[in-house]
Amino acid sequence: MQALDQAALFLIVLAPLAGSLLAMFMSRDRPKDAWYFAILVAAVTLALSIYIFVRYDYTAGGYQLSRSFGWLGAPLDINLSLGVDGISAPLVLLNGIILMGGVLIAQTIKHRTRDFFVLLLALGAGVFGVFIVRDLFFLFFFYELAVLPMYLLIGVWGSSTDFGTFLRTKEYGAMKLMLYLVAGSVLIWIGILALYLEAGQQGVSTFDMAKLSDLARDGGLDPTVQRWIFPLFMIGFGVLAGLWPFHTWSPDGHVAAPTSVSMLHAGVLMKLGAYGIIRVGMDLTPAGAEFWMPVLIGLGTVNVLYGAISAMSQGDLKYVIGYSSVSHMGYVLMGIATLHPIGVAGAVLQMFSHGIMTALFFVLVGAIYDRAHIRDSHILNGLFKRMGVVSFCFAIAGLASLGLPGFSGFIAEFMVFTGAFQSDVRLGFVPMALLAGGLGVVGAAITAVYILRLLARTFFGEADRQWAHLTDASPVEKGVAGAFVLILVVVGVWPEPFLRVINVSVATLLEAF
Amino acid sequence: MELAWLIPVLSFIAFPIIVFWGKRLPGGGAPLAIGAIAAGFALFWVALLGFLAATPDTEHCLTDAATGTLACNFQRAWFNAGLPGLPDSVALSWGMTIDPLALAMLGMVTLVALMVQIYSLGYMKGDPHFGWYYACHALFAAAMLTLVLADSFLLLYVAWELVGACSYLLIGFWHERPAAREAAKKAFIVTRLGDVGLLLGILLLWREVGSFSMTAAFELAHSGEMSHGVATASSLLMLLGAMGKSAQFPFHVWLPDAMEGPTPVSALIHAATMVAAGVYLVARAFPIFQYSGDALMAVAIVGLVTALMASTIALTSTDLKRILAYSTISHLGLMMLSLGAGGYTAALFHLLAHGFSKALLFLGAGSVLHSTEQQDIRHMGGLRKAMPLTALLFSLGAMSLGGIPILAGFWSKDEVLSAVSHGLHPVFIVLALVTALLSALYMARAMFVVFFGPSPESEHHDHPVHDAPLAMAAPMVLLGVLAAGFGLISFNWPGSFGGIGSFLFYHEPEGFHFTWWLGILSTILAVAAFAFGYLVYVRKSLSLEGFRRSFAPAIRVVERKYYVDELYQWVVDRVVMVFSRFIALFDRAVVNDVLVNGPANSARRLGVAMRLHVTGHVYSYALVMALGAAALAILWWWRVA
Amino acid sequence: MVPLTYFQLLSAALFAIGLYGVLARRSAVLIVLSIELMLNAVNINLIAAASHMDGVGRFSNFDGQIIAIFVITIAAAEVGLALAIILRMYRNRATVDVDEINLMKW
Amino acid sequence: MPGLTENLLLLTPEFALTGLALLVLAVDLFLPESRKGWLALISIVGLLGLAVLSVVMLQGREETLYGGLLAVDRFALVFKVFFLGLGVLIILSSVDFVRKHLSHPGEFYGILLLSILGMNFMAQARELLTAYIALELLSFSLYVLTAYARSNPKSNEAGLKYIIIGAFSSALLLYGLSMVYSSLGTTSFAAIRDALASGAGAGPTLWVGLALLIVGLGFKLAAVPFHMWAPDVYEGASLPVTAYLAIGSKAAAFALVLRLFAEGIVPVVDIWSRWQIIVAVMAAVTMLVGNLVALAQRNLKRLMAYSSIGHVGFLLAGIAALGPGDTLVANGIILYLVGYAVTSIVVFAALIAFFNHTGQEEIADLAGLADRQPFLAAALAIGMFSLSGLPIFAGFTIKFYLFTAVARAGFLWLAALAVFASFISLYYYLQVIRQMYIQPAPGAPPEQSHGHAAEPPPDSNAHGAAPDAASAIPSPGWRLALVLGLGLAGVFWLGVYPAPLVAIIEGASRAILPGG
Amino acid sequence: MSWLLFGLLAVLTLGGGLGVVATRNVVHAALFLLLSLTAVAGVYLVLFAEFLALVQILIYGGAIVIVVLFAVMLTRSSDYPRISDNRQWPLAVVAALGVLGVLAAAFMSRPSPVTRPQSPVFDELASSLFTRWAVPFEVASLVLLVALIGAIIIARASGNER
Repeated sequence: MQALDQAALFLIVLAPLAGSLLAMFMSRDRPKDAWYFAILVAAVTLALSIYIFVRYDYTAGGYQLSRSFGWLGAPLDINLSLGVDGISAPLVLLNGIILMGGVLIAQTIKHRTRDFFVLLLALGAGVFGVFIVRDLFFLFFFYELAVLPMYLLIGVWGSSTDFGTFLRTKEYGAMKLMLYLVAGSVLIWIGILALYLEAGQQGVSTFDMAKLSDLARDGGLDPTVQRWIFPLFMIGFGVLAGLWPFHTWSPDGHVAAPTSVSMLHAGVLMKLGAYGIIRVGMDLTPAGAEFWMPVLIGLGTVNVLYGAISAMSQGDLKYVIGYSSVSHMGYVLMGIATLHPIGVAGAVLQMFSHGIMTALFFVLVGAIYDRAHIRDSHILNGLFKRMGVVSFCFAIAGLASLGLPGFSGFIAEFMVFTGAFQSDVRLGFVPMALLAGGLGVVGAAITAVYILRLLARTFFGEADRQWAHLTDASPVEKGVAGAFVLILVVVGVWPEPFLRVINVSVATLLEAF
Repeated sequence: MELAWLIPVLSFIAFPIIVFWGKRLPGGGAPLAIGAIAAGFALFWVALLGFLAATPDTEHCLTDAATGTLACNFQRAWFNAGLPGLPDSVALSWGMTIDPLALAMLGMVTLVALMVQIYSLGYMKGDPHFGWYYACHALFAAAMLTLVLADSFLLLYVAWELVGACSYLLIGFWHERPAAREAAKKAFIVTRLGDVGLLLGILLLWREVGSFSMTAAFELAHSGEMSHGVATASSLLMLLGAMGKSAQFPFHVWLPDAMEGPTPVSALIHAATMVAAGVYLVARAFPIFQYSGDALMAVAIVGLVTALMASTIALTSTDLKRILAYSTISHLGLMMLSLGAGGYTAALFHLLAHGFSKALLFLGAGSVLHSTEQQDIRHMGGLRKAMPLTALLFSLGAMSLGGIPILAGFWSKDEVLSAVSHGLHPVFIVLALVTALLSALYMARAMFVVFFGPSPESEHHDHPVHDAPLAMAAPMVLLGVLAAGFGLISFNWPGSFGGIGSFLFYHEPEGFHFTWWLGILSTILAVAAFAFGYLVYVRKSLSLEGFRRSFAPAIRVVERKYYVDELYQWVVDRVVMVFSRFIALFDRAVVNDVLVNGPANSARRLGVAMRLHVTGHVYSYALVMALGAAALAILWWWRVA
Repeated sequence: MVPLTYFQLLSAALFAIGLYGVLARRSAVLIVLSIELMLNAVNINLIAAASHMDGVGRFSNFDGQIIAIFVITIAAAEVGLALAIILRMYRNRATVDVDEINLMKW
Repeated sequence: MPGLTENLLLLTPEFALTGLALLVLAVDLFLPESRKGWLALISIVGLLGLAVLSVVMLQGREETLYGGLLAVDRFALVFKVFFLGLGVLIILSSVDFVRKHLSHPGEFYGILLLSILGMNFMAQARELLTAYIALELLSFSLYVLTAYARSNPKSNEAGLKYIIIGAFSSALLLYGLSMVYSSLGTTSFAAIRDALASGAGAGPTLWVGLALLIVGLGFKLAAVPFHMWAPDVYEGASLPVTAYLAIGSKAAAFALVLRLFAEGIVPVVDIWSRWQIIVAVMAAVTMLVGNLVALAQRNLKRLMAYSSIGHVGFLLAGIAALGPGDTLVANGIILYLVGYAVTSIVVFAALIAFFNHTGQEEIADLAGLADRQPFLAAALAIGMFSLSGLPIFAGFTIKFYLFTAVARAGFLWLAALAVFASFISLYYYLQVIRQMYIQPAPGAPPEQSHGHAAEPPPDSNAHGAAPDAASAIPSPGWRLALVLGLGLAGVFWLGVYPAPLVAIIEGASRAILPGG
Repeated sequence: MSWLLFGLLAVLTLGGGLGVVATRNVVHAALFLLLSLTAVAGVYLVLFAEFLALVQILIYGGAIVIVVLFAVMLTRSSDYPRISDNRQWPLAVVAALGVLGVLAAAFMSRPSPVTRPQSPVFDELASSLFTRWAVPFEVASLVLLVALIGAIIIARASGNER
C-alpha cells in the first residue's frame, strides 16, 4: 500500500506513456495484438485511477499521494511534482474510464491499428499528466502532449463529410483543431511566463504551483498584473474548453474524428481547459479571476445558449452532439465563474458527468455510423426497430443531457445554477449571475428541444427499408455504453462520493477569494 | 408512519427489474408493478393511521406554524453541495413530509395508480412492449409519490421532472405513430418550458432562504422576514411550473395531444395525478403564494381563463378523449381559481373528487375505445346497449363532474364556487358559474352522444362491441363508487370525524359550509345542462343548427382551439427554427469562416506575398544587405549617442 | 602630413564604389571585381590606421598590416574559388549574367 | 614574446583534426573507386577519437592563448565536442548520398573535416581576425560543398550566390573590423569591452564598426535582413550539405556571436542595454519573416531554410536578452542549439533517406510516406513536431527554456512573439506531416468524402489500402538508421530529461560570462 | 608633397574603381582594377607600408588580375558588351551613398590623431606573423587549400559524374 501510494501518480502517467512507446515496437501486421495490449494498458490505468480516487482521503483534503522529482534547478525551479486533490481526483477517474472505453471501442479500427493505439495512449498519458502535476511547466508539457496526437488521430483515422453546401474534410478538422488548441496554448504559455516573471519579482522564481499558489494567497502577486495574466489563461484554456467564440474547432473536430477519439476529445480533452482555468487561473491569479469572472460567466451563458441553439438546427448527429458539448461546457464555465463553493463544485461534477455522457453519445453515434455510414438525422429513421440497445442508450444519454433528475447531469447543472444564484455573496455582479443562472436554465430547456426532436426524428417510428440491414450494437459497444449509463445513474442518484471529494478541495480553492 | 418512504421506493425498485428481466418474469413483470403499488396503497393506510394517531409530541412531528397543521418529517442525508459546515454550503436530503396534504394525495395516487394498473392488464394485453409499459408505470408511480412526499423543493423538482419524463415515455409509447411521437415531444417540451420557471423559482427561494427545505421557506414567509418581491417573483415562477404541468393557459396545448398515449395512461397521468401536480405545487407552496398576495391573484386569473377557454373547446371537440382532456384542463383551472381565491380545502377536495371521476371517465372511454377502436364521438352512439356497465359508470363520472347533486363532483364544485364567491371579485363567481354550466354541458354531450344517442347508421362493427372484461371492469366499479360517494366525506359526520375540512386545511380547520344560493343555482344549471343535452343529443328535439350558423365565426375560433397551437407552431417554425438556423449559419460563416479561417488564410497569403522579397537575384540580396547594414549602423550609433 | 581621416574617407569612398558595383552590375565576374575593390578599401583603412597608431599596444601598429596580409590572402582565395564557380556556371548554363541566374527564388 | 610552440599541447585536437583531414585527402589518392567508403569510416573514427581526446585533454582547462587570440575553456570544449559529434552524424548520413549522387568523395570528407576545424576555431576565437579567418575556413568549405554537385545547375547557382553574397558580407565584416581596429588599435573582444567600458577609443567609428561586424555575422546566421541567400543555397546544395549548413554553420556562428557579445559587449551594461532593443527587433523580424514565408513553400529544403531562419530568430532573441552574469539566457541559447541540431539531424537524415530512393524533395512528394515507409515517416513526423515545439520532444523543452530565459531578462514581449511565431510554424510543419500521414500514396485509390446524400460509401476504415510495390520505399541503410536512431533518442531524451546536459552547458556559459 | 601625392593616388584609386563599376567591357574593367590596385599600393607607400605595397603589387596586380583575365577569356562570349547594369542601379546608388554617408560621418566625427605615419620593420612584422598570429596564419593556409581543392573540383571538366 505504502509503495503503491508513493508510485501511483507516477505510474498512472508512466503506464500509458510507456505503453505508447512499447506499442511502437509491436508488429504492424498483427492489429489484434495491439488492441489487446492497449486494453491491458488501459485496464492498468483504470485500476490505478480507481485506486487514486478511492484512496483520496476527503476528510484530510489538500493534495495527496504527492511526490516530487527534481528536474531543473534554480532559477527555473522546475520539478515533476505530482499530487491529486479533490478536483483532480474525479477527473483522473474520468480519464481512466474514458480511456478504457475508447480503447475498447477502437476495436473497429482496422487501418494502421498499432499506430492508432500508440497515439491514443500518448493522448491518455497527456491528460493524466495535466490532472496530476503541480508544476506549471509540466502542466503545460502534458497539456500539449494531450493535444499533439489529436492531429494524426483525426487526420488519419477520421472521416470527411460532404454537407452539400460545405465540405468538412478530416484534414481540415484535424488542422483546425490542432492550430486552435495550440493557439490557445500560446496564450497559456505567455501567461505562464508572465506569472513566472511576476513571482520572480517577489523573489520566488519558480514554476512550482504550490509555491505560486501560496504566494498568490499571501497577496504577493500584484493584483493589476494578475488582471493582465488571467485573461490569458481564461482564453487560452477556454479555447480547449470550447469557450465561445473559440469553440468551432470542437464540433468540426468531432465530425472528422473517429469514435474513440471523439470520446476522448469531448470526454476529457475539453475538460482540460476548464481544469486549467480552475487550477492555473483561479488558484494562481485569484485577484485576476475575481476581476474577470463577470466576463466568464457571461461567455459561459453565451456558450450554453449559443451551443444549444446551434445544435437545434444541425442535421449531422455529431454536429448535434458537438454543439451540445459546447453548450454543456458552458455550464462548466458558468459554474467556475460563480466563485461559489456550490457552483464550482457543480462545475467539476459537470465535467465528470458531461465527460461520461458525451462519451456515451459518441459510442452510440459511432455504432450507428459504422453500420449506416451516415450520420444525417434527417435521413436516418426508425432506428429503434433496428438498433434497440443503441437507441435506448441514446435516449438515456439524451435525457441525461437535458438535465433529467436521476442522472448526474442534473445534480451538476443544478449546483451550477445554485451557485450562480448565490454568487453575489462574494462578488458585486448579482444581476449578471442571476441572469446567467436564469438563462442557463433556459438553455437546459432548449437542450430538451433538440434532443427530443432528434429522438423523435431519428430513433422512433418506423424504419425505412434501407435501414433493414442495420444490426444492433456489438457486445463491446453494449458493454461500454451500459457501463456509462450505469455511471450516469449512480452519480445522479448518489453523488455524495464524488461531491465530498470535490467539496473539500473547492472550499480550499475558494479560500483565496 | 415512517414506513411511508417504502411507498415510492417499492415502485422504484420494480422499475429496473422489469426493464431488465421483465421478459423472464411471469406476466411480463406486470404483477411486480401492481404488487409494488398495491403494497404502496396498503402502506398508505399504515401511514394514515399513524398520522392520525400522532400528536405534536410525537417524534419527528410538530405543528407547522405556517400551515397550521401537524406535519411529520423524516430525512436521510443525500449529498452535500459545498463543504459541510461552511455558511454557503447546503446539505441535501431525501426527506419526506407527511401531512394531510401529502396523505390525501398519497391515497389518491396510490389508489388510482393501482386501479389503472389493474385495468391495463386487460387494456394492454398482447402489446409487444407490455413489460416496458409496466416499467414506465412503476417509475411513474414512484416519481409521483416522491413528488407528493417531498419535503424539499429540490426533491420535488427531481420528482417533478421524472414524472414528466414518464409522461413523455408513456405518451410516446406507440412511437411508431407519428402523432404519438410528436405529442410526446410536445408534452415534454411545453412542460419543460414551465419547469424553467419552477427551477428558477426554487433557486430564487433558495437564494432568499438559504435552504431548499420547504418548512424553512414557509417559516420565513410566515414570519414576514421574506422579501415581498422575492416571494412574489418566486411564486410567480413556480406558478409557471405549475401551469406547465397542470396544462394551464397558455401551456395547455400539450395535454389534448397527450391523448395519443394509451388510454389508461391518460386516466392516470393526464387526468388524475400528474396534471394535478401543478395544483398540488401551488397548494404546497401556499404559504408563499399567500404571503405574496399578488401571486395568488395571478393564480386565480390563470385558473379562470384556463377553465373558461378549455370548457368552450371541450364543447366543440369531437374526439372523446380530447373532450375529457379539455375537461381536465378546465377543472384544473377551477382548482387553480379556488386556490387563488384562498379556497385551499375546496381546491384539494375538488382535486381528489375530480381525480376519481376523471380517472373513471377515462377508463370508461378506454373501455369504449378498446372495443370500438374509435375515438370520434360522431361515429359513436347507443353504446349503452352493448356495454351497459361502461355506460353506467361513464354516466356516473360525467354527472359527477357535471355537478349533479349528491355525486362527488357536486360537493367539491360547490366548495370551489363558494370559495370563489367569498374570496374574489364578483366577476370571478359569475364566470366560474359559466364554467360550471359549460362543464355540465360538455359532459352531458359526451355522455349522451356516446351512450344514449342514436347509433350512426354507417357504422357497422366488424367485430361485436363488448363490455369491459373483468380486469377492466373491477377498477372502474371501484372508482365509480368513489365518484359517487366521495363527496360524503365533506360533511361533519357524527363522531370524531369533522369532514375533510377538519383534516385538510390551511391554518384554520374548516367545517362543511354550503352556500345555499350557490348550491341551488349550480344545481339548477347542472340539471338544466343535462336536460338540454338530453333534448339535443338523445331526443333530437332541439337543434343547434341555427345557433351554429349565427355564431359560425366564433365557433370556428373555438373549434380551432383559439389558434394557440398555430401560434406555437408559427413561433417554432418562423422564430425559433429560423433563429437557430441563423445562428448555425452565423457560426459557420462568421465565427468559423471569417474569424477562424480568415486569420489563418491571411497569414498564409501574407506568407505568399512576403516570399516575393526573395527575388532570386543575387544583387537584390546584396542590396537588402547593404541597406540593412546602413540602417543597423545608424540605429546602433543612434542608440548609444 | 595628410591626416588619417583623409585616408579613411578615401577608403570609405572606394568601399562605396565597390558596393555600388556589387549592387548594380549584372556580370558575375564584375561583381567579384567590385568585391575586390571593397576589400582594398578595407586594407587602406587598416594600413592607414596602423600607420597612425600612437602605440596603444605593443604590437598594435603592426597588427593592421598583418590583418591586411590576411585580407589579401583571403581575397585571392575568394577570387580563385568564385571564378571557378563562375566558370562552371558558364559551362553549364552559358551565362554569367546574374539576371539569368535565378532558377531558385521565393 | 610567446612563441609558436606556446601551449601547443592545448591545440592538439585541432592539429590532429588537420592531420585527419589531410590523411583523408591523401588516402583518397590510393583508394580504388569501390573502397571510397573507407574514407567515411576513417573520418568517423577519427572524429570520435578526437572528441574523446578533447574531453580528456581539455577537461577543466581555462587558458587564453596567443595574447588573447584563442580561448581554451569549457565553452570551447562543449562546442568542440558538439561539432565533432555533429560531423560524425553528418558524415554517417552523407555516405549513401555521396556514393550515389556525388563524385570525389575524398575531397568531400576532407573539406568537411576542415570545415569542422573552422567551426572549432570559431568557438575558441577571442579576437576578431582569428574569428574571421576561422569563419572563412568554414565558409570556403561550405562554398565548395554547396557547389559540389557540379553538373546540377541548381548547385552551381547556389554556390555562385553563396560565394558572392558571402564575399560581399565578409567585405562588410572586414570593413567593420578595420573600423574597430582603427578606433582601438586592437581587435580582441576584451579590448572592445574595455573600450566600451572606459570610453577610451570608443566613438562612432567603433559603433559603426561593431554594427558592420554584426551584419557580417548576421549573414552567417541568416538573420533578417541578411537572410535572403539562405533559401536558395539550402535548395541548391546537396541534402547532407544543406543539413550541415542548417545545423553546423549556424551553431558555429552562434558560438562566435555568443562569445563576442558575452565577452565584448554585454558586460558593459549601460551601453548594451541600449543596443539590446535593436537585436531584439532584429530577432522579432527574423522569426516572423522566417515562419511566415515558410508557410508558402513547396520545396522541403526551402521549407527547412525558412524554418531555420525562424529558429535563428528565436536564438537571436536569446542573444538580445543576454545579460552580464546571467547564465540562464546563454544556457538557453546553447541548449537550443543542441536541441535544434538533434532534431534537425533527424529531419535531414530522414529526408536524405527519402531522397536517396526517390530523388524527390518537394513536400508533395512525401504523400503517403506513412504507408510507404513508416519508420521514415514517423521519424520525420517526430522531427517536425519537435521543431514546432511540441512536448516530449526536444523542441518543447528547449523552446520553453529559452523563452523563459528571454522573458526573465525583461523581454516578455519578445518571448510572447516567439511563442506566437512558433505557433505559426506549426502550420507548415503540420503540412508536411499531413502529406505523409493523411494524403494517400501515389497510386493508392483517392479517398472520397462521405456525402450525406450520397450512397453509403465503403467502410471508412477500409481506405488507404496497402501501397503497391512501386511506391513502397525500402528502409534506410544502417548508417541512416543509426543516425535516425541516435537522433530520435536524443530528441526524446532532451524532451524528457535535459538536466544533465543543462549542467554541462551551465559550465560553458560560466566560462564566457564571468560572475554568473 | 605628401598631400599632392595623396591627391594623385586618391584620384587614381577612385577613378580606377569607378572605371571598374562603370565600364561596359569586362577586359577594360580588369585593367581599371589593375590601375586602382596599383594606386592603392602607392597609398600604402605614402603610409610607409612598403611590405604591403609589395604584396599588393605581387598578389593583386599580378596574380589576381591575371586570374581574372583568364576567367574572362574562358567565359568570353559575344554577350559580354551587352551586359551592364541591372534594373536596380538607382537603388544601388542610394545604398552606396548611404553607406558612404554613414562611414564618412563616423570617420569625421572624431578628430584625426596627430601622429606621423610610421611603419614596423620587416622582421618585426614577420616574427609577429609567425608567433602571435601563428594560428590564423595556419588557418589561412588551410583556407587556401580548401579554395584550391574546391576550384579544381568545381572547374575541372566534367566527365565522370554519376
